[in-house]
Amino acid sequence: MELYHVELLSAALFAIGIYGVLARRNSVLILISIELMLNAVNINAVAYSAFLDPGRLVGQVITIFVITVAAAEVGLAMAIILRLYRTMSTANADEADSMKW
Amino acid sequence: MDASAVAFSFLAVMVIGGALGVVVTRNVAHAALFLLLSLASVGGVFILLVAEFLALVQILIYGGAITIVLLFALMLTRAEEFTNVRDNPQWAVAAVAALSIFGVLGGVILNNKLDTQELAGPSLEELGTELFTNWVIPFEIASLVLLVALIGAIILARAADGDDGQPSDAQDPSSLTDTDGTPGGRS
Amino acid sequence: MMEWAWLIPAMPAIAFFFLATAGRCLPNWSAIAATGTMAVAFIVFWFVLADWFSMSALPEVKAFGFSFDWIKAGGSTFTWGMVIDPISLVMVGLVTAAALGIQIYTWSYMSHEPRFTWFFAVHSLFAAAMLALVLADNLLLLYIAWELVGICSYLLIGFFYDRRPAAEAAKKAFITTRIGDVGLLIGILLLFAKTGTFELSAIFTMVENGGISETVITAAAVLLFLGAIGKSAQFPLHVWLPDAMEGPTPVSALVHSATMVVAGVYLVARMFPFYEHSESAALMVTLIGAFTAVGAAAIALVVTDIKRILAYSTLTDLGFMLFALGAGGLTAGMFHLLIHGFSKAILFLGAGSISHGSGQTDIRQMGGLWRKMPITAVIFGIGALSLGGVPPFGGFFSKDEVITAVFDGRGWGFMAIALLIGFMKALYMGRVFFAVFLGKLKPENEHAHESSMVMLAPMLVFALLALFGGFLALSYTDGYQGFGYFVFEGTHQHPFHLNKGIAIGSIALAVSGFILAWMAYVQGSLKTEPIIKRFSGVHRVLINKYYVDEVYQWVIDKVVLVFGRFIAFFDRAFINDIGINGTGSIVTTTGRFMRYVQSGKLYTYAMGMIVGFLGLALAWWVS
Amino acid sequence: MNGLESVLLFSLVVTPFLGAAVLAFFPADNHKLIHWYTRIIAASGLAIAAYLFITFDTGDSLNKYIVDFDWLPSLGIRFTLGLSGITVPLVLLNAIIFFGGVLISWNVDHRPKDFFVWLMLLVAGVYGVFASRDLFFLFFFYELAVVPMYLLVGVWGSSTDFGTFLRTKEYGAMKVMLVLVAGSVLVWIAILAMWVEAREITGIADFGMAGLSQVEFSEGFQKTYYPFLMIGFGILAGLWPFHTWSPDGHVAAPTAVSMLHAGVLMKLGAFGILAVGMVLLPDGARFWAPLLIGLGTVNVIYGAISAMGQKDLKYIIGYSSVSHMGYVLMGLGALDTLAVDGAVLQMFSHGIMTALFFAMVGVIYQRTHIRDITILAGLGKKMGITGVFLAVAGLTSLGLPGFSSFVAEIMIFIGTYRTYPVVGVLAVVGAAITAVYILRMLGAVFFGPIDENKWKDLTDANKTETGVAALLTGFLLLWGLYPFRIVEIIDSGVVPIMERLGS
Repeated sequence: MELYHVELLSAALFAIGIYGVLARRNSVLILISIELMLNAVNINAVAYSAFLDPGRLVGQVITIFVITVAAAEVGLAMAIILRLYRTMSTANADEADSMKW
Repeated sequence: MDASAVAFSFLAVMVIGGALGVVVTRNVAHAALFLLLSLASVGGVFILLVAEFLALVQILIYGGAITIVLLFALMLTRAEEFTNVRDNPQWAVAAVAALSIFGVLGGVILNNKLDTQELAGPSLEELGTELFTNWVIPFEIASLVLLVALIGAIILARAADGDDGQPSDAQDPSSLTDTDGTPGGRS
Repeated sequence: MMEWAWLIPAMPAIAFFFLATAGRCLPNWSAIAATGTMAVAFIVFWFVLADWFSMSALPEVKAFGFSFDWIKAGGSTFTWGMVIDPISLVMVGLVTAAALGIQIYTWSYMSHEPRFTWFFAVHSLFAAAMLALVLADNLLLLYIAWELVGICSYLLIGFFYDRRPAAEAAKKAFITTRIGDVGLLIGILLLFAKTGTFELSAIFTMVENGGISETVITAAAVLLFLGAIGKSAQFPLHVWLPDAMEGPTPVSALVHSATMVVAGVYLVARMFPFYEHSESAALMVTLIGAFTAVGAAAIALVVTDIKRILAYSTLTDLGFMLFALGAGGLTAGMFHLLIHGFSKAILFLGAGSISHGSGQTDIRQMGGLWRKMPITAVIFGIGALSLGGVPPFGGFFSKDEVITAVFDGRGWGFMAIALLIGFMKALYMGRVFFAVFLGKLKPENEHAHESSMVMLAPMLVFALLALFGGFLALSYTDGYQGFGYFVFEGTHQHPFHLNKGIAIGSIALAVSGFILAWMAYVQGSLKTEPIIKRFSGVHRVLINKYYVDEVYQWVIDKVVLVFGRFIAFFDRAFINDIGINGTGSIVTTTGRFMRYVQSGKLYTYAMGMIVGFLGLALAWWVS
Repeated sequence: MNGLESVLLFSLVVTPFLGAAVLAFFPADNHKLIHWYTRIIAASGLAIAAYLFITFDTGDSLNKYIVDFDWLPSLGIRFTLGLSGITVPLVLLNAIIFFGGVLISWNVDHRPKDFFVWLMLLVAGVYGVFASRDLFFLFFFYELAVVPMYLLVGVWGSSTDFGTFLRTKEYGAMKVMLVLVAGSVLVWIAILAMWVEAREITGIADFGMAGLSQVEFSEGFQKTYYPFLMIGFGILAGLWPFHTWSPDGHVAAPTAVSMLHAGVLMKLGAFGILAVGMVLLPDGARFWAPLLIGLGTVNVIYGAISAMGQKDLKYIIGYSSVSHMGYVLMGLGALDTLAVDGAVLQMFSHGIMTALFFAMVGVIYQRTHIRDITILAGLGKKMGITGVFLAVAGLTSLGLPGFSSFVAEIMIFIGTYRTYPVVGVLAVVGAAITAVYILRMLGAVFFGPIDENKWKDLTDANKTETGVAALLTGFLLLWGLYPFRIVEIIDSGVVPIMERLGS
């Protein structure tokens, strides 16, 4: 297991996340895809910390913060989706387009 | 091929497979479960990267909290279309774009192989000390962020005055028949 | 006293400002203020004249002036100053006398008019502008006064502004003269560009010693004459003068006798050195003068409105003066101007008196009026005989001077034209006088009455001047050796001389003109109807004033205004709607298409981000 | 800041600002208080401007009464105010028209507080442009003068249906705003270019006009960037073919705004060409002068002929403004001291004259609600005072001696004739065409018989309106009869510029 293996795994996970964000209509699924992308970043951070950082600490600390923020984000996002569903009776991101033009 | 390589290969397949499951399945609940699979495997990768604490946190927070929140929210909205979601029309372009991104990133990674040291990780004690000394202020701020997000989520999700938690009539009257009262909407 | 000469134009100007601002509050004072100031100006004129004669022992002192700086800019200084020389003295005398007399006449004539004050205010300004015009020592001040004269004529002709014809006539007068003024102003600018000064004396010095090229002299002379054509109503800018009858009669009297129309003649006289140095310009003046005189005299023979006859007679006489000036007869031209001024004042005031007393303006409705208005008849007769050129009235002397000058300057051919004009003058003057006052009194004119003494007194004074004015031409003392020694240009002192042949011929023609008129309109042995029938085509052309007005009207309606509307439309439809709005539309249309980028769909924005990132990566890779 | 005059100049620029700020806290429904307050502000401005004008010393230095503060030293931006012989009359003009405009707005009862706040900001901007000696602040004030126009026209304006086409106040406001901002973009490009170029040459970052005028810009640079200033400022001065915002703006604008718009705002453009373009880029000015004078001539003739084809009073006067601004541009383009003197005096004179025009047209429109001269007739019977003052403005417009326009025009004629004789001739012809449309308008509106039934209750101008008209007429007459002093002042400002231009 070399560093670039982990990096490639992270890149693949990130690309899949991007595909999810771009291709999905349902906002819950978009949110989940974003989680995938965040995890790709987390893998990278930890891997760099493990392979490169002499103190082996910063990457893990960063990851902890990312996870924290991700948790907050999911909570808020789900609340927004609930709200969106109630006012527009849809959870599809492309149908909530009343602010265009 | 040593044990860690085998384990990594297995975990990588699980991560990628779970992720692909997330983005191709038509059922939102299934997607959440695939996510759980993928994230748990990421936790396994963390163990291989000598980050046991993180692996634990990963499985607890992602596997436990976040996936549960997602599933709860799905249950609260109970839209029937959630079992059969359609992708948007640009999914093919999206696939190309995602592959391109992977290509770009992969190219960069393979062309810039870094000189690595021996794989190692901090002890849990070191991490704790570090977090509560050098990083204490960001740590506290992060907790504040969580608190604010929590309050915000509650305020957003609770029904406003006169709002019965139903989708409003003005937007789509037909949707009224699809959803019944959602007690979770009222706090 | 000469240093007080500025009072002459200043007094009526003060009257104008007083009446225009405070006149509303003191309506009863308006006539007194206007006439009083004019009287002061008139008195000052006499002192200045006396001063002039006391100075004339020094023949080289031609002019006395004073000036003050008006504008100083860009290294140039423009002054306002006055020149007092014989030409301006003659003009000042004529203008002050005529304006004073006409204002007194107006007391009675306009007494029922509610805008009495305004009339006197503008009348004063009119006189002031004319006085400033004739006293100006530089072309800039002359132009200023010239324009003021024009605007006063506009205000006075349009005095009855609520009558559409009066308003139209006023507009016509101003715009027509303004067209001539374009030429005048360009001429002045040309002279300034070439000489660097507006001062008349400096310009004349340069003309004399060859400081200006011949071409420039000719060009300037022609351009200045354009101004004179406009103001003095010469062909082709004569159309405004007959219409100017729409104004009140005292205005017509002032316009025709002493102000406005003579300004053009005065300008040519004042700029006389130019015409002396440019034969072609002088010839142009002669030809236009002669052409206008003959053409207008022919119209005067056929029109029937009394004021119109007088208007066309004015055109004739103005042409006659320019005829003389173009032939080199400065003295003759100025002398005719003076005598004509007095005579024409009588005729117009008389015509006003007639229409005031009888309510008629068409000579076919009149006849035998001398029984009802004997004093008017006598006075009007003096004016008619004077302008008709019968000795010993003033008009005879001046006409004879003109014909002699034409003969001296242009030879036999032009003299014959001058004699013809003299004959026609006698004919139409006889026609108007006999048709109005002699013959049978029509029943509808039974109520006609003589005018008041306030109106008759100034007429009487003018009548005396017209009657004896001719004797000004003769030499009496060393101090005054006749008009020709008084008004002359350069060294060409021009004593009055009677060319016996010409004099006999002109007397014969004048008398025969009156006799013909008498036969036609009193005795009846000469029938006019057959002549009209015989030459019906000519008559129609004359009655319609050679259709010049119609042609102008057509040009204005069909060319000028249509072009204006076209440009207005072009501006709106092309410059604005296509040029300006088009630019706006391009932007909004682009925006209308560009806004689809803003689809409102989250995934397109995300795609934009990714594509952007890929683009950056590509760019980085390529570079 | 030193000396009484500097303090006065500073307060002149600042007073309308503070006045607007204070007015914003007034009770909105106390109309009387708002009107009187604004009148006092305007009158104090007039008093200061008159004092500065009367005591102006035409002696040595070009810019007087300097007020100078550091603002952003690293970019070379200073808040610098000063007056020259050119700007003193224009500042006075602004004060007069502001005062007149406030008085003539006695009948504004739709949100008068907001109206006057914006009006004061506009006026503050104009004062600032005239007084600024620093390009950054000049541009700032320039924009400040333009922006309130949008609201003033859009909210308090009027829409007119001309049968074949429609001009709404929204259209007018949008057009005025967009066209003027487009012009200011060009100006800003040129200002930045000069700043950058000057820093390249001297190594000093400086927006100050005094400093920039010492910089020797290369000839190529000047020729490239002078057109930006000429067109950019020219748009505001109604330069053909960018003039249509002006008549359309007038048609939509309320009376006081029309007065300021034609009276002062259009002068900003001509002032900019002279005080910025010709001062800072003399080689460019010389090179492009034929174009400027050519477009100016087109303005004169084209504007006059367009005015002849119009039926709406405001359009007639709007196009006459285009025509008269053509004289100003022509005078500037002649690069002849006399002509430039005349151009500046024409700015002053035309400002007063159009203000009078629009004030009187406002009086007519307020009473009859008609501006079509083919419908109006014989109003002189009922509206004598209005008629007299409209005639005064008209006669000034056609260059009648005795009014200040004549003095200005004759100087322009002389100057252009001796540099470009053909242009001089066309200018004189333009003045004759002016006579045609002015007399046509006066004749159609005031002369002829009146329809007694239709206009039974027609009233003449009231005391306030008469007072405004008399004030403006007084200035027209004052400098028409005795122009010596104002020409002397203007000349003292123009001569140094012309010496620098080398003509």
